[in-house]
Amino acid sequence: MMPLAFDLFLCGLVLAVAVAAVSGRELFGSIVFFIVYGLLMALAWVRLEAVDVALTEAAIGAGLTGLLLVGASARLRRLQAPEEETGSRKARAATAIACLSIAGLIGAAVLLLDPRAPGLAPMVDCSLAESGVGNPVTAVLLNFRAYDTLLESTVLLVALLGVWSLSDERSWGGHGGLRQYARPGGVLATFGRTLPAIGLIIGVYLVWAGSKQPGGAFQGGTVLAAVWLLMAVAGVADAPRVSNRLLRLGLVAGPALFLAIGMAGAMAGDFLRLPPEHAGNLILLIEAGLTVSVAVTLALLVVGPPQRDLPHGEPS
Amino acid sequence: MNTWYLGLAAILLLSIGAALWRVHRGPSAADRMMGAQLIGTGGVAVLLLLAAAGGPEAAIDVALVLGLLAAFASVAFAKTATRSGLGDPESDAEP
Amino acid sequence: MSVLDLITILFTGAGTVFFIAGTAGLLRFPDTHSRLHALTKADHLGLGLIAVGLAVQVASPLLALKLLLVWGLAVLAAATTSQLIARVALPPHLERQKENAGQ
Amino acid sequence: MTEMPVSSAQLFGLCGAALIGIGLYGFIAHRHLLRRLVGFNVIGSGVFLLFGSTGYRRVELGADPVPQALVITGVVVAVSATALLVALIIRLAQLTGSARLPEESPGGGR
Repeated sequence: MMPLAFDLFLCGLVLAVAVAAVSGRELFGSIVFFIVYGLLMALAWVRLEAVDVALTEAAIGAGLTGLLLVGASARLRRLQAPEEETGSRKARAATAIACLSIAGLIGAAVLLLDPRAPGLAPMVDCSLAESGVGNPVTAVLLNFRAYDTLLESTVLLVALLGVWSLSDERSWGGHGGLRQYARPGGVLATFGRTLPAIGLIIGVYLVWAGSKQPGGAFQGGTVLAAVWLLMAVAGVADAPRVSNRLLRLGLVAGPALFLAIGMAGAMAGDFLRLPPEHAGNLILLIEAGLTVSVAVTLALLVVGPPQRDLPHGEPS
Repeated sequence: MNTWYLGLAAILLLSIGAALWRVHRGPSAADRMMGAQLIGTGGVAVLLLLAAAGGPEAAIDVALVLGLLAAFASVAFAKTATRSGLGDPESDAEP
Repeated sequence: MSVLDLITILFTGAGTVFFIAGTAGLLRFPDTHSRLHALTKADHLGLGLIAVGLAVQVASPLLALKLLLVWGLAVLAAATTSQLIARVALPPHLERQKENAGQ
Repeated sequence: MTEMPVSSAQLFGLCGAALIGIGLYGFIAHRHLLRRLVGFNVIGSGVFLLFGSTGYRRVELGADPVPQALVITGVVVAVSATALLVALIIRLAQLTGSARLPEESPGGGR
């Protein structure tokens, strides 16, 4: 009884926060609610025993999304983009009713699902021994459905190209984002120097743990990206120039390594098939590459298009 | 023991729900951010309790990640409150 | 019930009480800075007591260390953000003291 | 748990369905593109939660790893799409001075 009551309460909280995030009158409040929403989602995933997802959600929701949206709302305010509210009361009511009925239909579909369906868990368990890792989620990500993961890492790169293509011509080759400042010896600078060491350990730990227990390249990479962003924000390290060779190598290392191993499999007969006797080591190798690429790509995505370094750092 | 942990976790959720009111009301952006900060710490505590209450042990790792990143949104917010958006709220000197 | 269980119940219960007190302060106190004062109690003491209460129960010392690391991170985060938020929320007539205080 | 009128999996599934509706409302009802982006993300996480809950129907078998893996992929792709959209919105605001689509601005765009 108690667990169900807890879940019921958690769901209620999630829904309340979601409503506040989409319907609040003020943009900043809505963004803060969305950050809280990410945190509650991480709790929900833990309740569903999907700790791998919870780790991803925690790292992205609490770290990256907050940084991204808070920064975006401030820049829009500086650009004096007016914040207005809109739509007649009637139109909003009609929209609400339509959305409510869609949610109702999907909810009915949820209740119609066979509650005893075993899903794919037994199948994964059967083949887990030959996947090379002990964490079934990592096995699915990097072995059984490696296709998805390979394409996903490519999607990240494409998104980054999209962001970079928004810089104007004169800024091309500049630093991602503008140079940040922190008072030397101040709280911000101290925080920016203390936390990265711990963050580095936690990020690497998550990747290393990912073969046996929840964790992996995406979780670890996201944590590392967030730590790097913190260093940039605290003025400890400038974001590198986008023309930096080493940076570009980091961006493609993971997908390239992944693809190379996949092609080697193709030579042996089957694209992306990992031979069971080497699977464990190969997965570790791919994960190491992916961690670097995911970390660098996500960090640069959040930093935004390259900017010309302005003499006084005033945003254009 | 599990019931005790889960009960405490539920009480903490309740207090998170109450803190939402401060995020909603503000009045200043700093107030909203403080509400989010308290909710973040509360979430970490709930995760620790869930791990203890027979939940997945790796929930502690989630708490670890949340704790690590707990200050990020507030730091970003403090930055944006400076004149150029790139400075340090502790100092008027700008880059 | 063993002594350890009693300690756990005592510590986790007290931690929760601090959380509730912190939330009540956040809701009831009249201005931003006094609310901040309430908030840091929950961060430091609330989570700390809960972490200690749970740490005496776990089997491996590594896990206990992890619990304390979680608390340490929260303290670091709370100390940093409360300082930064306090600066941001500084009323305009105190703005000029910033430079002096910053030295 | 099986004697309960709803299981935890169904509960979170219903929650996901409601989130899709809430997010859709935010996506349609707002003109400000950043607000729409928040709505878009709520829809996405609703879909993820619904999908993830289907993998938790047989608790005794453990959580199904396949939906989990796909959701992890989805969450990371969603954040990269969000970052791209944020960059687009800021660029639009730099060019037009408004964070709305030109055809939805009061003056019909500048």
